Formats: sequence, C-alpha cells, structure tokens
Amino acid sequence: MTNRFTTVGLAGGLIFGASVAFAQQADITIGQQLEPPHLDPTSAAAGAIDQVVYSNIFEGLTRFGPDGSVGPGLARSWDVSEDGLTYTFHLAEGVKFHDGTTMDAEDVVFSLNRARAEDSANAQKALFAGITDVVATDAATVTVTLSNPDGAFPFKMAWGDAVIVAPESIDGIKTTPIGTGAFMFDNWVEGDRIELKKNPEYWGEPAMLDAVTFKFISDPTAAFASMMAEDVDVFAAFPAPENLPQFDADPRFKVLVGSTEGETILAINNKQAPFDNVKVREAVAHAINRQEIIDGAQFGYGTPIGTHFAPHNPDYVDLTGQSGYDPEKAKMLLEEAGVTLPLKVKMTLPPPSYARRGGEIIAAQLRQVGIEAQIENVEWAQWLEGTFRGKDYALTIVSHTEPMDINIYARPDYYFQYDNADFQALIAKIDVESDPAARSEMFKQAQQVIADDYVNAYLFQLPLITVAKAGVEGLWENAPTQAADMTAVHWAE
Amino acid sequence: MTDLRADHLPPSGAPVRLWGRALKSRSLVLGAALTLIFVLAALVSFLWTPFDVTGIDIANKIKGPSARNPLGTDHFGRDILSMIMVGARVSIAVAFVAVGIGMAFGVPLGLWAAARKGSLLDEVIMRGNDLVFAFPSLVIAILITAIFGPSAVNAIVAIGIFNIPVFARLTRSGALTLWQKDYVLAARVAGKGAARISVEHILPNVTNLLIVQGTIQFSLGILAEAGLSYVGLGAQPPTPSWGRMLAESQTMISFAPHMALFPGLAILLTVLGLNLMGDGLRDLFDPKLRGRS
Amino acid sequence: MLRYTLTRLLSLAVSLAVASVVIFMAVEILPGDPATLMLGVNAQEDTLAALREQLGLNGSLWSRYLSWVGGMLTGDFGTSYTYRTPVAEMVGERLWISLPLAIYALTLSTLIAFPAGIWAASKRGSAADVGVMGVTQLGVAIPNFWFAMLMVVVFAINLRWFSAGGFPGWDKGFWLSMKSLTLPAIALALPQASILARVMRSSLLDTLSEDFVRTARAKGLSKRQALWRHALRNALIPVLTIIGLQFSFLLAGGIIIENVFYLPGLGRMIFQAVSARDLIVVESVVMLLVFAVIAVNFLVEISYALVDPRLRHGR
Amino acid sequence: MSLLRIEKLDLDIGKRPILRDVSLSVDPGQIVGVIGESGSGKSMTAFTVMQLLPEGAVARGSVTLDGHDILTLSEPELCALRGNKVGMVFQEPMTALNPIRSIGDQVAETILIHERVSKTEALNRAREALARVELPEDRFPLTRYPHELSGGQRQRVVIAMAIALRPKLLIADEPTTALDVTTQAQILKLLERLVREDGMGMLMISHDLAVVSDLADEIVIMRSGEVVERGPCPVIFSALQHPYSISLLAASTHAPDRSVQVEDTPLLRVSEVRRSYRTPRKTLFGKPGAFEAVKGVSFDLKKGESLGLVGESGCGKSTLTRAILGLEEVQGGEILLAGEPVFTGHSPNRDVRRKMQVVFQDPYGSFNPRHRVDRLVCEPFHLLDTPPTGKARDRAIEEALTSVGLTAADRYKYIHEFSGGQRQRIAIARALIIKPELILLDEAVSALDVQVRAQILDLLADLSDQFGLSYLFISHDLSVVRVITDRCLVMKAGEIVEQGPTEQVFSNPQHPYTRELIAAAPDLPELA
Repeated sequence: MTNRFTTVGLAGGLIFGASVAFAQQADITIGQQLEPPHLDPTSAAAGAIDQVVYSNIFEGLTRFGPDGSVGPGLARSWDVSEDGLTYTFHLAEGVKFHDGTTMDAEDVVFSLNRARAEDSANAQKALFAGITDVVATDAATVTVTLSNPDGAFPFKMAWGDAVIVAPESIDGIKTTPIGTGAFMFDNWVEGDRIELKKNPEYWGEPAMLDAVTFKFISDPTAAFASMMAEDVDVFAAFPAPENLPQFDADPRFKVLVGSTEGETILAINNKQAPFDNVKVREAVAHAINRQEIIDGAQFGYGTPIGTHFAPHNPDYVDLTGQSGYDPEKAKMLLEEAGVTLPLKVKMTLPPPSYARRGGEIIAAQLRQVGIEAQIENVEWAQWLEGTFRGKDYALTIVSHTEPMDINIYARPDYYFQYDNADFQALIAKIDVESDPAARSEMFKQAQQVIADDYVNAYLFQLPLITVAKAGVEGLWENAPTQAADMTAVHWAE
Repeated sequence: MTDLRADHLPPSGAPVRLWGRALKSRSLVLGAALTLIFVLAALVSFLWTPFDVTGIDIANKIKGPSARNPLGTDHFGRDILSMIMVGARVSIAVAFVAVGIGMAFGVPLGLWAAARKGSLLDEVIMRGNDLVFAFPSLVIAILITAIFGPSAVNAIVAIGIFNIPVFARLTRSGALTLWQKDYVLAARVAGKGAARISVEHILPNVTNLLIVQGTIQFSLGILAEAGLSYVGLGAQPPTPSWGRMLAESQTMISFAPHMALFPGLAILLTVLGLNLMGDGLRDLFDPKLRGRS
Repeated sequence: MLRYTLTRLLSLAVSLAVASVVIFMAVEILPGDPATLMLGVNAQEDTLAALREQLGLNGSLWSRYLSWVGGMLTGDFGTSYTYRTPVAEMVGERLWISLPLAIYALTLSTLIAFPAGIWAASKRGSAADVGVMGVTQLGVAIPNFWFAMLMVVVFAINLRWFSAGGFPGWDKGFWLSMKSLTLPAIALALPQASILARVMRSSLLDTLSEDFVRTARAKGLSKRQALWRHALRNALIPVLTIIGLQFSFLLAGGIIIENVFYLPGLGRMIFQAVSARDLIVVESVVMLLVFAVIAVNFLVEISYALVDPRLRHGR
Repeated sequence: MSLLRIEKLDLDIGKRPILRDVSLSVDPGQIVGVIGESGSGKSMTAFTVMQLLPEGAVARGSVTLDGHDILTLSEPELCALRGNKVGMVFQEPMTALNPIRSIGDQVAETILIHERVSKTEALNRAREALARVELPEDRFPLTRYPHELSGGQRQRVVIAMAIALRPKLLIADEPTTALDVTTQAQILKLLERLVREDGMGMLMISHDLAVVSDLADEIVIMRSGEVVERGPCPVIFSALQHPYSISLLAASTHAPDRSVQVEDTPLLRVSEVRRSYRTPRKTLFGKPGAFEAVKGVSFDLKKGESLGLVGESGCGKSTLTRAILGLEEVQGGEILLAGEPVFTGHSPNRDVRRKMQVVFQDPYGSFNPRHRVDRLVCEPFHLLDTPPTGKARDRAIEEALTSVGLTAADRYKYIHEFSGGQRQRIAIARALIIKPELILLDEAVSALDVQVRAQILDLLADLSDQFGLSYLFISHDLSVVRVITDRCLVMKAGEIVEQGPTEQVFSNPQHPYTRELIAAAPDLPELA
C-alpha cells in the first residue's frame, strides 16, 4: 500500500481521502496485470516473472539497457576468441547473494549447466543450445565454449531466462528467490502483491528506493480506478489505452508511451484450407484496415507493421504498403482462389483487450469481403491447449513479445504452420553469421520473405504504456524485454 | 419471497374478473408494461434495428446521445439503442429457456417426489436438490463455460441447472398440500393412479405457483446472464449482450458514462418489470396474500 | 434432538461424498493442461512430461480421486500448481478477506433489512411500506457489479473517500482494512438486504395474522407489544433460512465483486484458478464451499431449534 | 346495571354491512348465549366488544362495558381494558397459543401487562390460574410448551390466560367447536364453574343450539347481522316468535323420514381387520415402533342398511374408512364387499370398488377447482371398463344432478359458483353416478349449517329409498348418527366397544365409554 495509507493506518483512524505529504518518499507501488505463477525466471515463460525479478532480484552475465542495448551485468567484460567459439566472461568481484553466500564462477557454471541440462525446465532452452562447455577458469572468470560461432551470444545471456542463481538457494527459488540484485524478495501475498526491499549490500550502484510493491490488478477497470484513486504509483503496461487522455490531462499523472518487442499479428493457420493458398492469405491482409484497428482497439496507440519485426529496430523494413487496405482487391483475390463465400472460419481470441477488441473489428472487416470469422473468446490456458498446441483454429490474434523472434517462422511445427525451406535455410545462416552488416541484410531479406508469403496479417507493434505519478522518475520507457527495472527509479525532489 | 400456498389457490374459470383485477393492480400493470417494452424491443430487433449491430464505424465511436443515435454509440461506433434491442433478445431468450429447463425437469421431479412422499425416491430427489443448491452457482457456471466454452447455450445450461431444484421444491411443497385434499382422495377412490392424479389434479393446481415463481426465476435468469456475460462467459461477440456491454464500457465509464448507463438501466428495468409482474400475479392469484412480499 | 442431529449429519456426509465425485469429474474434463500453461509456448515435450509427472497428473483417475479425498480428510488440500504453495494455506489467507467481507456484508444487510422489514410490516399499506417495498424492489433488480462500478466512480475516483479496491492486510490496521472492505460490502449487501427486508416483512405479516397474535392482543398487549413479543421471534424462521443461504452465497458469490475491487478473496482465487487450470485449487475450494454451504444449512436448521421448541423436543 | 350493554350497534367493514341494529346485554354472573349460522355476525359482535376488528371496520351505536363506552376509548385505554376487565377464549386452541413460549410465560404475561408485579409473582399467579383450569403444576409444569398439550388442555391454557386477572366479562367464541364431544363437555363445565365462582358475566358464542342451551341464562339468536330473537333460556324455546328461529330449532332436531328395507344378506363384511403404522425410531439404531390404529375390528353391514360408526378423533375410524375404500392395505383380517375382497393380492380390486363410493366432510376441498361440474361428477367412471360416452354420458350426468336436486345446466359451472350445501349435493351426485351399492359418508354433514344439514339428511334418506343404497355413516356427531342410522358401532382406540340397533345403543348404552359419550353430548331442552 502507499504511504498515504500507512500513515492513515498508523494514525488508526478513518480519515477519508487524507493525503499526507511526505518529505521524501522512498517506496513505490507498481501495478501490473498479471501475477507471476512463481518467481523462478529460469523455469517458466511467464513474462510476469521477469517483470518482477529481472534486474531487481536476479541478474545475468549481461543485461538489457532501457534502449534494448546489451551491456555488462555480473560479467563486467568479456572476450571472444578469434573463431567466435569461445567466450570468456570476467565477473564482478565481491558480489553476494541475498542470503550472504558469495557469487562466483561456480555459480555461473551451475546456472548455465542447469539451464541446458537434459531435464531442464527452462522455457528458452534454445538460448543455451549452442553451448558445448562451461568452465570456471578461476573464481572470477568463466569460459563458455560454443559449437558454432554466435554473434548474438551476449544478447542471449541478457535474457531473464539466463540469470545467475545459486545452488545453495535453488530449491526455494519459486517462492523465496535469492539473487544478487539491488532488491531482495520480502513478502508475497498470493493473488495480491509481492513486496521487495532494498538490498543494503548491493555490489553495484545501490537502489534509490527502500521498498517496491508489485500489486496485481488484472481487470483494466480496476487498473484505471487504482491509478485514479492513487492506490498505486505506477502502472506498468497499462491495459486500457482509452483512459490515457484522462491521465494526460491530469497533472497528478504522466503517461509514458514506449515501444515493446510485441509484434501484434493476426495469425493464420497456414495448413488449413483455404488458408494454405497464399492468395487467400493475401486477401485477408488486404481486407484489414490497420489504422481502424489501432484507433478502435488501441485508441490510436500502436505503430502499423507490415512484417514480423520491431519498427524501432534499425534493420526494420516498412512493408505496410504491400498489404494496404484494399477490400476490392481482397474480394478479387478470393474469387481468383475459388473460395466459396461466405467463408466461415474460427477465430480464437485470448484475453488481452488488443485481441478481444481487435478481433471484433477484424471480424467486421473480414465480413465486408465475405469471410465470416466466428469469434471464440478463450482463456490463456485454452488458447495454449487448443490454438497454440492443438492448432485448432483458422485465425487468432496475439502479440509476440520476445525480442528478435522472426526465427519462429523457421519452425514448421509452430502454430501458424508455415513451412518454407528457403526461409529456414536463411535463418540457419543468420544463426551462424557474426558479421553485423551481413546479419542485417539477411534480417531484411527474411522480413521480405514472410511479407511476400503473407504468412500472417501483421497488425501493429504493441506500445508500452506506463502511467505513473508525476513525481516518479527513472522508469524504463521502452520494453526491450519484459522487465520493470526499479534500480534507478526514484521520486522527484 | 415465494411462500405461496397451494391451498389458497383461487378457482379458475372467471377470466373476465381476473382480467379486471389484473388491470387494477398497479404493480402488475407497471411490471407487465416494462416487460412488454423489452420483449417488444427484442422481437422488433429481429426485423429492424436503427443500425446494424455488427457493423463497426470507428469514425463515430463514443458519441453521446444524439438525434442519430438516441442512446449514443459505443467504442466501436455501434449504435447503443440497436445493441440494447438485440441484447434484449439474448437476455430474454437465455432466461426464458433456463426457466423452461428448470420447469421441464423440476416440475416432474417435484410431482414425482410428492406422489411418493416419504419414500426413498422422495428422499433421493430432495437430497439431490439440496446438493445442487449447495453448489456455488456462479462457480459452477464458470466451470461449465470453462469446460464447454463460453456461449449463450452454455449460459442457459448453467442457469437452467440451478432452476431445477427451485421448481422441484416448489412443485413438491405445493403438491404435498394438494395431496391432502379430499378431491385427490376422491380420485383415488375412483381408482386413479398417482401419475394420473398428478397430471389431472395436482399439476393444474400448482400452475399459478409455477407462473409466479417462473416470473421471478426469469428475472433472476436475466441477472445471472448479465453476470455471466459480464465476466465474458455469455453470448459471444459480435452478438451484443447487456452484461458484456457493461464490461466493455467499464474503463470508459468516467468519460463516456452513457455506455455503461443504458445497458445497466436495461437490466435494471427488465428485472424490475419482471419482479413487479411476479408480485402482481401473486396478488392476483392469491388475494389473501395481497401486499405481502 | 440428538437423533435428529445425527441423521442430519449422516445425510450431510452422503451429500459431501456425492459432491466430491461430481466436482472431481467436472474438473477432470476441464480442457487445458496446467503444465503447458506453466511452461509457456516454447516449452519442449520432455520438459512438459517431466512437469506433469512432478504435479502428479499422470496417475489413474481413481487413484487421483482417492488421494485427493484422502488428503482433504487429513487437512491436506494439495499444492497449487501455479503458486506451489499448499492450497490449505492459500485458502486460509483468502478466507481472512472473504469471511470478514461476508460477515460485514451480512451484518450490513441485516442491520438494514430488519428495521426496514419490521417497519414496513407494522405500517402495512402506508406510504412508508410502499416506499420501503419500492426501494427493495430496485435493490433486488440492480445488478450488483454495475452498482459497484458506479460506487467506484463516485466514491473512489471522484470523491476519493475510499480506495478503489485492493486490501491492505489486517496487519496494517483494523479500521483501514474495514474501510477497504466497505464499498464491496455495500455492493454485496444491497441486493441481499432488499431480499431480506422483503422476507422479513412478508414473514412478519404472516405471523401477525396468526391466531396467537390475536390472543395476545386480547390479553391487552398493544399492537407494538404483540409484534415484538410474539410475532417477531416466530417470524424469524424463514428469515434465518435466507440469512443462511445468503451467508454461503456471500462466501463464494463475491467473485464478480472481488474482481471489481481486486480483492484477493476466495471467489477471485477460484476465478483465477479456473483460468489458470489450477485444478487442485478449483477442486478443493469448490469442495470447501459446498461443505460450507451444507454446514451453514445444517447450523441454520439446528438454530431453528433454538427459536422453536417444537423442534427442540425431537421433532 | 348491566355489565355489558350493546345498543343499536351497526358495523361495516369497508362498504360491506356486517351488523345492523344489534342490541344485547350481559349482567354480572349471567351467561348469554349468541347463536347463529356462519356469516350471521355473531363473532364480529364479540370482536367489536374487544375492539379487535379487522382494518377498515367502522362501528356505530354504543357498547358499554362496566361503565366504559368502548367505541370512544383510545387504543391505550382499550389495551388496559382487554385481558383485565374482559377476557376472551377463541375457537381454535391449536393455534391460539404462541408455539415458542411456555404456557406459564404466556399466562403470566396477562398479569405482567396489567399489573406492576415481579416476574416471580406473576408466575405464581399464573400457576394459580392454571390450577383453576385444572392444569395442576405437578402434571403440567409452567415450562411446558403448547405443542406438548392436547387440544383440550390448550383450550384450558387459553382460558387461564383469560381469567388470570378475574375479569368481569368473559367472551367465549365457539370455545368447543374444534374439540371432541367429551372434551367439549369438560370445557363447558369448567367455563360454567369459573363464571359461577367469580361472578363473571359470559358472552358465549356458538353455532350449536344444544351447547348454548345447556349453559346459557339468556339466548340471542342472530341472522345476517341482525338479532332475530332474544329471551331467557330455556323458556325461549317454547315461545319462539321469529320464523327463522323456529326453523333453526326444527332443523337442529330434524329426523328424516326413512323407510327401512334391510335385507338379511351382508353387503360389507369386515372381519378381524388390523392396521398399524410405523412410528419413528426412538433411538438412532433402535427398532421403529408401531402404532396400531385398528385392532381387530369386525362387523357386517347388511344390504339396504344405514350403519353408523361413532368415535372421537384418533379412534381409528378414518383408518378403517380408508381400508374399506381400498386405499390402504390392511395387515390382518379381511374386508369383503358383496362377498369379494376389496384387495386382491396387493392391488385394490376394481370390480369391488365400483360398488362403493364416498362423500367427504369438506365441501370446499372435495373438488378440483379447475374442473367443471360434469368432469367432476364423471370421475368415478374411471372405475368402469367401458365408461359411457357421448349421449349416454350426458344422460348419466343429468340424472345424477337432478337426483340430488340440482339442474342439468349446472354441469357447465365451476365448483366455486356453488354454496357449501350445493357442493355436498354435487359430491353425492359424484358418488351416485356409477350406481354404487354402498356409500361411505365420512363426516359428510359435519361442516354444514344445521338447516343445510337437515336438507342433506333428507336427501340421503330419499336416495336410499329410491336406489336401495346402503350407507356407512362415519361421524363424531351423535345427534346426526341417531337420526339417520339403523344400527351403530361405537369405536374407541381402534376397537369397536359397542354395537347394536341405534335406538338401543342410545337409550340403553352398555359400555362405559358409550355412556360417557352420550352423557357428554349436549341436549336441546325438550320442546313443549
């Protein structure tokens, strides 16, 4: 709870609406929609875990900066061998876990070996697939050997799934995480909040706040109300864009609009007739009016995209023109493909409002060209089971928030079932290429291929909307990875 | 709320007098009028609505009431009046069929239990009823829709199941008083079996009870449907439903109150109308209870 | 009385056994795999299999049912798939919100309903009666989540008298916690109070027309005295039934209200557990709620005996 | 000076006139009986004195009680009077007491309301009052609850409440109507004793001439809200002026003319019939108990005979009736109708059943209100293998209705359009329609006013002559049994204690119980 309440509580009375000014506030309450299922970032994909623990509790060898750049983390520096197969990481000295044990090279070896082990439950095992050996050269040096040269290895080590954990505390990691970060885990009231407190013995720049509370408010209305009533100080990834003008107009608050790695797409089941015909997929793309979706579902917040790549990435190619809104063309394409209209197809929609609202708008737009999308609203569990794993769908809307994830198009068993050998070869080449210019060129090529094949209908890049009290400073504006890095956050003087 | 006693039932067969009294009952007339408005709105919506409720018109989104859209437009620019009209259809259909399910299963069970009062069968039926009552209805509704997927049909089933014990109990208690009647004894002397007596003598005399309770369950069904679709478990888009309209308007309530106001009022007035009508009917069928509950 | 109590207890046990089978079967056919949900979209098949084994999802139906029921009987409700904490512990924590909320709402509803119902009954047909009945009619008809929304707008967002939701925790102060439960309790209490007031009134009117009230009046009691000394206690039986039903409803039925006010209560826990396919939580909590309802009904029936000597002396 | 004087009392409820120009008076120590049929306004007269009238009642005239003008008193003043100066006893003892308060408590309340005394003191006086109504504390502790007492005992508690403060006037509204005849006699004796002891005045209201004539010093006869006759008792009976009172008295003693042609062949033979019910277990695992309602009853009913079966409530006569009708199987013995058992195997025998029919007590509950008369009357056709249809059915309905004094056109009406007496005629028509040999009359005239009762008895006598019917007349009312039956059986606790020709049983009862019953039955004074 906020300080306002603490003081009111201490006063022991019911002082309605009392707002007690404080000399210098040193704690903060952050609202977010999803509660983490547990707090082990190395054994689940849930972004909510990283949101709480990334950089706050756990740190990796490298880390993402607010701009998405990869910088030194626990490894203050690293060397790459000539052949690009060996990485030597030089660890920071005097780092201690929150339980007082020392963080040294053995912990790094343990962490990486645990993540790449046969029975590992790591959700991003692919990050570690290239590692053939991890050796602690001395207490502060770790040598990692790769099977193929990999220019993106430091990038991979910055992921939340690659943070350094200690063998001493690994058993309790899910409920009482012990890391090296600037904050330590304090308390978790399941279903409500997680509290962190400042780590007084942090090895680096100490945190500016004494305490951080993550409060879980899944309902967008409640999110709005909690902000308005000042129950929370910051709402990360605010779910109701329609309320932003109100916050903007209110001097108590500020609104930060940043970018995420979330390409929001209308995914198409490429193996299901008639969508196995590229013409039909192209028709879908032309039937969709992106701006209307951005205006209707996102109240204007969102950047249109024409391929599966983040627009803020220097390698991004704007291909939106290739799939411009042209219902007449869509109808023509459908006719060419010999589709009998109206075409009835199933569209599953997971819970987020971009999907639910966007889905309704898309259904209306598709109806204009003769495609009847039958909406089926599903919970995440059903979406994962039925749509993602079962591939029992024709269309679905989802935001792919992992960074640089165009390589999913190289997986023929992925849920949109796109199978293009040339594209797969291209991605394989990128994986082993370490020359930045060549990589960049190949990424652009890959974007073009999936746009030409109209694999999915690419809608918009999901913005990161953060609503905060006017006095809060040091928040990340963008989300290069899912994180709420609180280390630099503080209240304005 | 529901303690109508079967032995107070008036004779039928005087339709003229009944109509006359009906028109004099304030709550009945008001309730029936409100209910009728929404039923008519629902029926008209099959033929005509001011605008197409599936059409999206982003350019006109979130407009307050105007001559073009008497109740304003929603966040997709759809006409709220049209949506309320079509939503009435869903609410009324769901509640109506759910009451139908409750009656179709509950009434025979209640009649059967009463006919075999005190037997094992009676015990099983009544304990079964208690058991259904013991389940938290909303949780079960959520489970049902989680298993079979959210849809109007599953909402009907979820609400309908909980109507069964209501009607079974009511029918049984009404029937038990009737079984004490001498005319039932006379029918037994005439050699009629329990099934025949239940149909000929018991059922016609519990219909008033059933109509009154049916009206009340109808209104509860509307509320339940609104609750279910509010949490996203009712009719699926693009079919409008009152509960979902409320859910969708929630985040906009502070700058577009009309979006939440009108669907809420629609629910309120329909439920109010049905309840008033139920009270009025009770008074009508049972003048002794006039003014009670 | 003892015999009566024992037979009721026996049928209570049978009901619970049947309920447990129904719940288990219903939850079993729930689609969605908890393991997939926990590991996310990029999980590999072997990881999933390992997790399923860990969660005990691989045993036969029968053995899983037995271990579930057996566990519950010994107070072990299993471990939540998602939170990895014992369900009993979670329920314990949630109950500290749901139970006070239910009691708070019930108290409010009783405090409103009793005077209103008695007043209306004693002034039958008057403007007061018509007024009370009109208001309760509205109270029954208003969807409580809508009412809750309106209250949030007025009292939390505009007036800022109350927080919009959430729960600070009892350790942060009793009054503060009560304050945060106030809006939800009002939202929950409004329809309940309306129903209760109507039942109170109609039950009281029924008893007021009983012969013994006339006898009391013939003794020289005034209308008021006859109402308070003779009618009221007799009128309580149906009212008690409704209160019992309402209490068990409030315990679980706050789902929607708990969501509106993001209170970490039992109802919200079930809702979240269903979406997260946290089967063990769903099973156990639904079972607990069924148990609570049956137990409350049982207590209500026993409490009739306190009111009515005819039941006290063995039926 | 009179204790109670009612003068020119008019009473309206809403727009409906209830009483018109009613005048009567009660002196201290005097018992005044008010007699009238249902709807005559007799109870409303009593309630006017108590001022416990329904809403919307307006009284004009004057009611003076012990010097107070009741109609002008305020409500608190009335409260002070009720229970103190005037006590009241009601008709239905089963519901007149608060079920959830002990009897001592309820009696003491009368005292506590009117006098500033301690609770103990009030309880002591309640104990005394209960002792006066013959509920001594050693057998009936003050902590008893009403449900633990019988109807007669409850009525005594009500009386104790009414007389606890020794009021000057006691109003008894049909105080014994709901009670058995022996209990009735005891209660009447008690009331009389209390009145005499305390010198109270008593206003006794009843529909039963005989009950009142035994007790009253003065009699007031009312009809449709008016007093038609007043005079001292018993002199008044020999000098009745108003035609209504004359016909009322005549109806009370009416004996229908019957020509008896009894054949010697038994139509119904009941031998050694036993019927018992299971009672709930006393302990959880104990054996269920059994209650024997009928303990080996045997009798014959001859063809053309009218047989009476007399007994008080709970004696087993209803159980026996149901067994004879074949509604319940018996555990022992045999019931034969015209030589055939009513039960073959475990199912009732249709061939036998169609030979007998039944008429029930309650004219209001005997018909399904949703069916028309024709359908109601035809119900027994269900027993026939080939029920008549079309014209034949119409003819049968017409015949049945006309033979009970109704018209053929009545078949299209619903039952609520008929009065109680007419309904009982329809019930008889229903019984006649399949031309049975035996009709069971289960308290068939008990709920009717005396004049209507006389008409129905006449009708029954006629029908028996006309169709050669036999009757089994089950009743608690001795006077009715006496005038309509040839032979009668007296039943007590599941057994027949006495049987014989009716006149013989009545004039020379053998069994002590029969004697008690006959002595308890109130008699009308011999007419001059």
